[in-house]
Amino acid sequence: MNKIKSLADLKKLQSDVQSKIKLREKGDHSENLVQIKVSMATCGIASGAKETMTYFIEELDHQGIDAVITQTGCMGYCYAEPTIELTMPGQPPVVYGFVTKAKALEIIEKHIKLNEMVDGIIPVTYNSIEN
Amino acid sequence: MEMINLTIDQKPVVVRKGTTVLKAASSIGIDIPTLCYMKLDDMNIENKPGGCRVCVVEVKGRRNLAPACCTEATEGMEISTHTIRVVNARRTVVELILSDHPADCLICAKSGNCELQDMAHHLGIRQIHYQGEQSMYREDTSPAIIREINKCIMCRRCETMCNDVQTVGVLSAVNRGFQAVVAPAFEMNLDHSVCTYCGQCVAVCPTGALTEVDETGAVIRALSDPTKTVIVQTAPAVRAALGEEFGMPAGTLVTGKMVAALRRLGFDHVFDTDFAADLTIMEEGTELLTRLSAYMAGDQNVKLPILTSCCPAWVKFFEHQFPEMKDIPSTARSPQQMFGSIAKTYFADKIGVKRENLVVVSIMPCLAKKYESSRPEFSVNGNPDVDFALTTRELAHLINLGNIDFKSLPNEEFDQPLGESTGAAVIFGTTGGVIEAAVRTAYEIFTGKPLPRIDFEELRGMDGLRKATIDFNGTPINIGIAHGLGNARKLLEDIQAGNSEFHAIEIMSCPGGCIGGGGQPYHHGDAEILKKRQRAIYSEDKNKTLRKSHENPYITKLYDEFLGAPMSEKAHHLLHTKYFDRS
Amino acid sequence: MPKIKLSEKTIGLIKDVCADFGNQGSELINVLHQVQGKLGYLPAEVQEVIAKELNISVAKVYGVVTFYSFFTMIPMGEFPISICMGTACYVRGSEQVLAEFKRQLSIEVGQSTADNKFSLNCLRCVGACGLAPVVMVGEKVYGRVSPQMVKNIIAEYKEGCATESKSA
Amino acid sequence: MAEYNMHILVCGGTGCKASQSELIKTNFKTRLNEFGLTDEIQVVLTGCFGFCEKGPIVKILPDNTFYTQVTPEDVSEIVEEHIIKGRKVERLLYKDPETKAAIGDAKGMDFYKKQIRIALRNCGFINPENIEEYIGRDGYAALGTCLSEKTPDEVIQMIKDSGLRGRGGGGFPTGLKWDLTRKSESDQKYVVCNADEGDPGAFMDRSILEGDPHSVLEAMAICGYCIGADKGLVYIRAEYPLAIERLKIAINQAREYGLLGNDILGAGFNFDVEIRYGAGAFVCGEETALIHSMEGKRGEPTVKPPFPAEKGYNGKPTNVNNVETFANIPVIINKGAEWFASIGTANSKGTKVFALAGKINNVGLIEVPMGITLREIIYDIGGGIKDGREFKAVQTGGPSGGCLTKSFLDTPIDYDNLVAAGSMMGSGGMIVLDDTDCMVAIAKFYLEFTLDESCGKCAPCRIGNKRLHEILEKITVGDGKIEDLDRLRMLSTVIKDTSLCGLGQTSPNPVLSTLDHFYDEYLAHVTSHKCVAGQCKALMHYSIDAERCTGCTLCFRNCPVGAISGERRAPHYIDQSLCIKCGVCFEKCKFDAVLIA
Repeated sequence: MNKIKSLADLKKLQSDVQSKIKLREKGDHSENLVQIKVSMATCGIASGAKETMTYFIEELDHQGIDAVITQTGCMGYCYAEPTIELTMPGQPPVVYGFVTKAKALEIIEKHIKLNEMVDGIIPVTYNSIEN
Repeated sequence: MEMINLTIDQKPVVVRKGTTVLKAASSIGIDIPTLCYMKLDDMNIENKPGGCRVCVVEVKGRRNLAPACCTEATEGMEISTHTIRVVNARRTVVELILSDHPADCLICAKSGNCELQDMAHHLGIRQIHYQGEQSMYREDTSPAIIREINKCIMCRRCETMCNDVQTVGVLSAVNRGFQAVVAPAFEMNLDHSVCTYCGQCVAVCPTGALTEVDETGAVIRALSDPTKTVIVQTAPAVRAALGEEFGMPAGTLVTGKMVAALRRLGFDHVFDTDFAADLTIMEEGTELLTRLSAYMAGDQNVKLPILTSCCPAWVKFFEHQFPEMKDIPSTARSPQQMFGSIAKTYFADKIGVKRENLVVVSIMPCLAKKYESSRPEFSVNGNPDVDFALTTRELAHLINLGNIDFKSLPNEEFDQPLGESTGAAVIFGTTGGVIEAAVRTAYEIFTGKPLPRIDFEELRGMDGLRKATIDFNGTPINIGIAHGLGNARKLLEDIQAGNSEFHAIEIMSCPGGCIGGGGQPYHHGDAEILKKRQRAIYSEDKNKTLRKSHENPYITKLYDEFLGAPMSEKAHHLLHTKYFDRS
Repeated sequence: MPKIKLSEKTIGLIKDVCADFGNQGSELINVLHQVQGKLGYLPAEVQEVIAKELNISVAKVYGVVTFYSFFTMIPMGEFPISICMGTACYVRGSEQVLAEFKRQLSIEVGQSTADNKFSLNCLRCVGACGLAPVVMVGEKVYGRVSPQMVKNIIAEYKEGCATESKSA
Repeated sequence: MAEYNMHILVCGGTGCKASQSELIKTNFKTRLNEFGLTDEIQVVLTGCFGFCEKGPIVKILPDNTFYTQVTPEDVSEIVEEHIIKGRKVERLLYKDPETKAAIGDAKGMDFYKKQIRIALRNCGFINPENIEEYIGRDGYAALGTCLSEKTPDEVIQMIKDSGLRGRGGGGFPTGLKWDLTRKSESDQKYVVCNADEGDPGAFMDRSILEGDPHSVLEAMAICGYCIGADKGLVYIRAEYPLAIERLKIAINQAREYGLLGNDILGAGFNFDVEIRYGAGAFVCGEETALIHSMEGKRGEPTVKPPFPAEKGYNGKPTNVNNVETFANIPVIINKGAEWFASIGTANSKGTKVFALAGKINNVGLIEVPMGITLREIIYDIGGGIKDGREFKAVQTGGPSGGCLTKSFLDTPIDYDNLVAAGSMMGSGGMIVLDDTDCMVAIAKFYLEFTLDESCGKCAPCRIGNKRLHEILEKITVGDGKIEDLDRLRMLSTVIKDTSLCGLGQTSPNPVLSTLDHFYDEYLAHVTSHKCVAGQCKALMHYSIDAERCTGCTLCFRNCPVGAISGERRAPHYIDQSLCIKCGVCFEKCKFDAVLIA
């Protein structure tokens, strides 16, 4: 480690390391953030949910959008995997099916950035295990 | 000088910045009682832990009461010293102290001289409302000092003396809370410690926690034993303080009355340690001159400076703390021991009494003298040269037991041959005196000329460390003086480091020298008393016809008849000693 | 207190610690911490060496040792038992737990059992107030201790082999 | 560098560590490794979460899942269910004490809802052994701002404007203290952090040092810059091994990063920090005693003035603040004095950390805004009284404080109100008492503590507290007389008025406060020799109801002193002369046949 020799050095290091713990900060303000839950049960993983999740994490970070991306259990739409649940701040959650990378990008560009719903919404028929 | 205006009990007072509330009050005649506080003015001795809380006063605007002894006066302060809140607090605090104090005033060694007893009386305490567990510690008896620390009130004066003033470091506060007390390491006995028995802890103890070993009983037994010849010697400082025990003002010289009292008590011969002091000068002065001459002749091995060796506490101090320097002090015994040695040889022969039947009692201002007389090298076949060393205070007890009205006694003279002395001997009682006496003699012997003046004012005073250069007819002799072992330590450390500029150094353990000894009437923190005693000593010197030790005719006679010459083989045997590594 | 003779090695160790702190009297507390850490306790003879090395009076060293409850002049048992007497533990019954330990071991606070296996001490809050009352045996923490559990805790160490058990 | 998409935070505070939280962390790592997830999921041992009652705590982010009382054995299930399958492990979730419903998101917990975490902002959030995580949370930014943009006087003015007062007990305005030390002229000055937390039942300072040591170091450096000191000392209890360890790591890291040492951030400012160890003396929380202790002496206080700001460590001007006070400083600089001053009451700004303990459901460490009521703390955050018993009082301020009764439940808590109520803020211990706590015994408990911890220097504290304790002892064993109650009050007043230091000046507070609020209880002890709380054993009388006793011999077999006799299947009998009132028979009896009077 090189010594921090000035305030500018400190600020640089700060912005470098901030992302490391950003995830924790997000947890504290999740209600103000975009939340994406990726269904990650066996069927989901088999259908590429893991790649979808990674894509969301990387792309949103790349675009500088603060979002909480977590995995969740089977949502019961095994036919439509990978499925995600998207919650925009202050709005009810929406579930998308068949979320490939392309679909994911569309969701980001349209729904998350412009708040326009895109195709592929599955009617919600369950209650989340979280209250 | 910034001045501070305040009011105490509504009286306005102006004091210098830095003055305590206690002092400010006393300057306008308000005596706030104190217990743990002690300050010997101009001697750099102060104890103010702020621990007893007896001197608390009310300060307007302050949440709690303030200790007057360590609260500085500030501008506009309004102090009340005897509101009901203050009086109640003060009395409660003293009651609390009493509740953890053995109530054996009637038979306590300190009764009548106890500051706690006085305080209880002063505050009119008639009942102790708080009773409970009392501290229980082991009593400790050493050759000189008794520690009965159930009576310790944690004033910390002894700790201050032992550490800050004397740098002996035997006593420290130990434990904490209710168990806290001042004690030696591991609460061991003093005689296992490096205690010098200087007795300064006893001199300042407000209660009976620290007292001297009382040997008056043994002396009375000896006096009543028809087979014994009992003789007594009195140290120079005793005569300048004994009167205080009988209500006479400090600084009253009572030499003649003291002699009369001793005679009435039944001592067969009343002699003077001053005689032995003159003898000491002959030996020590000769030793100084021998070393000095050798040094000037270019002898590199000679040890200089020479240090005086009259003070037994100082001897024990360097034996423990500077054993590698034990060949620097003079080998001359102290006057007490020279006296004992001569008494039990020369004098015993003279009066035809066997050594075993001659009892030598000394009256000393000192506690270490009790220890010194018990040192094995100062006895012959188990018979000590000095049998009992009593303190000035013990002598006062004896006089009381003898139903003697001290004040109305006539003045009487010492007996001969061991009662004659010069002015040089009497000043042994104060700091600077021994070295001045030595200079008076050494000068005349060294130069072969009579002294142009006898009084060496430059060697006198109360500063803890003093130095002066005396012109020995063209040879400058550098003299150092220290009283208080802490000051002595500084000079010793200089010698150790090879930085000492002195040819001769006088060291006395007690502040002020023997006039402030641990066996003297209690000064209760009043430094004026010591100064008055000092003045009395110098006035006795001034009034003497003979003021140089070598002019004492009986000393000359002693050498002629018995010892031969100073530093002769016989003198060596009887008047000199050696020191031990006690580290 | 019986006199003990320190080995040259022990004396050397103490001297090294003192030297590490520059033989400064003002470092006394640090020195005592280190030496007690190495020797387990601070007997008189050890304090004498420290006093000499730091050039302070042994009375002052003893005064400091007896002032701070962390320092001990008595060797601790093989398994030092400490009962937390913080307020949180007190109101949840640590006094009864202490009484039970005293009864079971037949020793008072600050003492060791005759076989030197156990010693008993109280300590101030260890900060595990959620587990009150708390007892520590060596480094191990026992939480929510009741007087009934005391016997079993002691038994764990009595056989000579301290079995791992759940602490809370 | 790889970024983790999930963080598992395991509490590494002393309480949770005592419950094997380190093993929990190890197990997580092992299990994640088995699933090949170590690159995606980070496991962090953090400082205290505060919710000690339900420790060990494991928090999973970003979904904010809060698992309580996790054992090392539970780890597999959490990994397999939550991490792999995304299903929360319901049985480990915190349950709302009233609705019994599991709460998945920590934000939904009442315990955290009313807290504002400033001093504890990073505790349970960052890895205290990693300086970069601290820097990522604005760490050392405040120091940077001060060094490059503000003069010392400006910073001091900011601290003054923020209204921050010392969190160690006295509540002295921090900015003013800094200013005094700044104005003392000297070639050498010191910044001292008092981490000798000794209040039994308070552990906030330890938690901060364990959870966020850099915030204290940063604040000390800021203080050094303001007062003109280049040396800092942390005086910490030797009984806090974990805090010491983390502090050492933090100091080394800060030196390595150039945030301690010479020419910090190129601003020409030098500052370094050393650790000094306390050795178990409560009185060393008092600044002058602390300073003597750091100098290698007995920790005896000395009369003030002179204050440490003029003559402190080694006789040089010294600024002493406690850990929590320091922890607030960087936030004040970063967020502004106004922001800080907007929290709290008129004369008490910001937040205060309390260690909530005793007869309360949620024991733990909380940080709340000044001005919050006791009711909110006890019932909302603390989850109410344990076992559904009745609230009796809450003791604040430890051995220097007093008791607040029901009537104070709605008083806003701040420095002044607590003093007005006969207690004090102290370092922030808050011990909740219920109807089974005897107030005389509580007063005695604190006195015992003071007695043990008094340095013995001044007479009123050394002897007075002993006598106070003896009177209380008399009362609790039934030998008290009514005049003893007046005696208690008189003596207490004098001890407060005359003691040398803060320890003695406040030691009678527990007595005075209980006398004020629970006089009837005292009276019952001395007049009818009754302890209503049933705690003073000597006043208890155990007997066996012959009607109910079945003669099962259980009490007989369990009595430690053989005071119970009786034939099998016949009523038993307690010999009162032998009974030591240990209560075992009462606990053992299955038929409620043992009566207590």
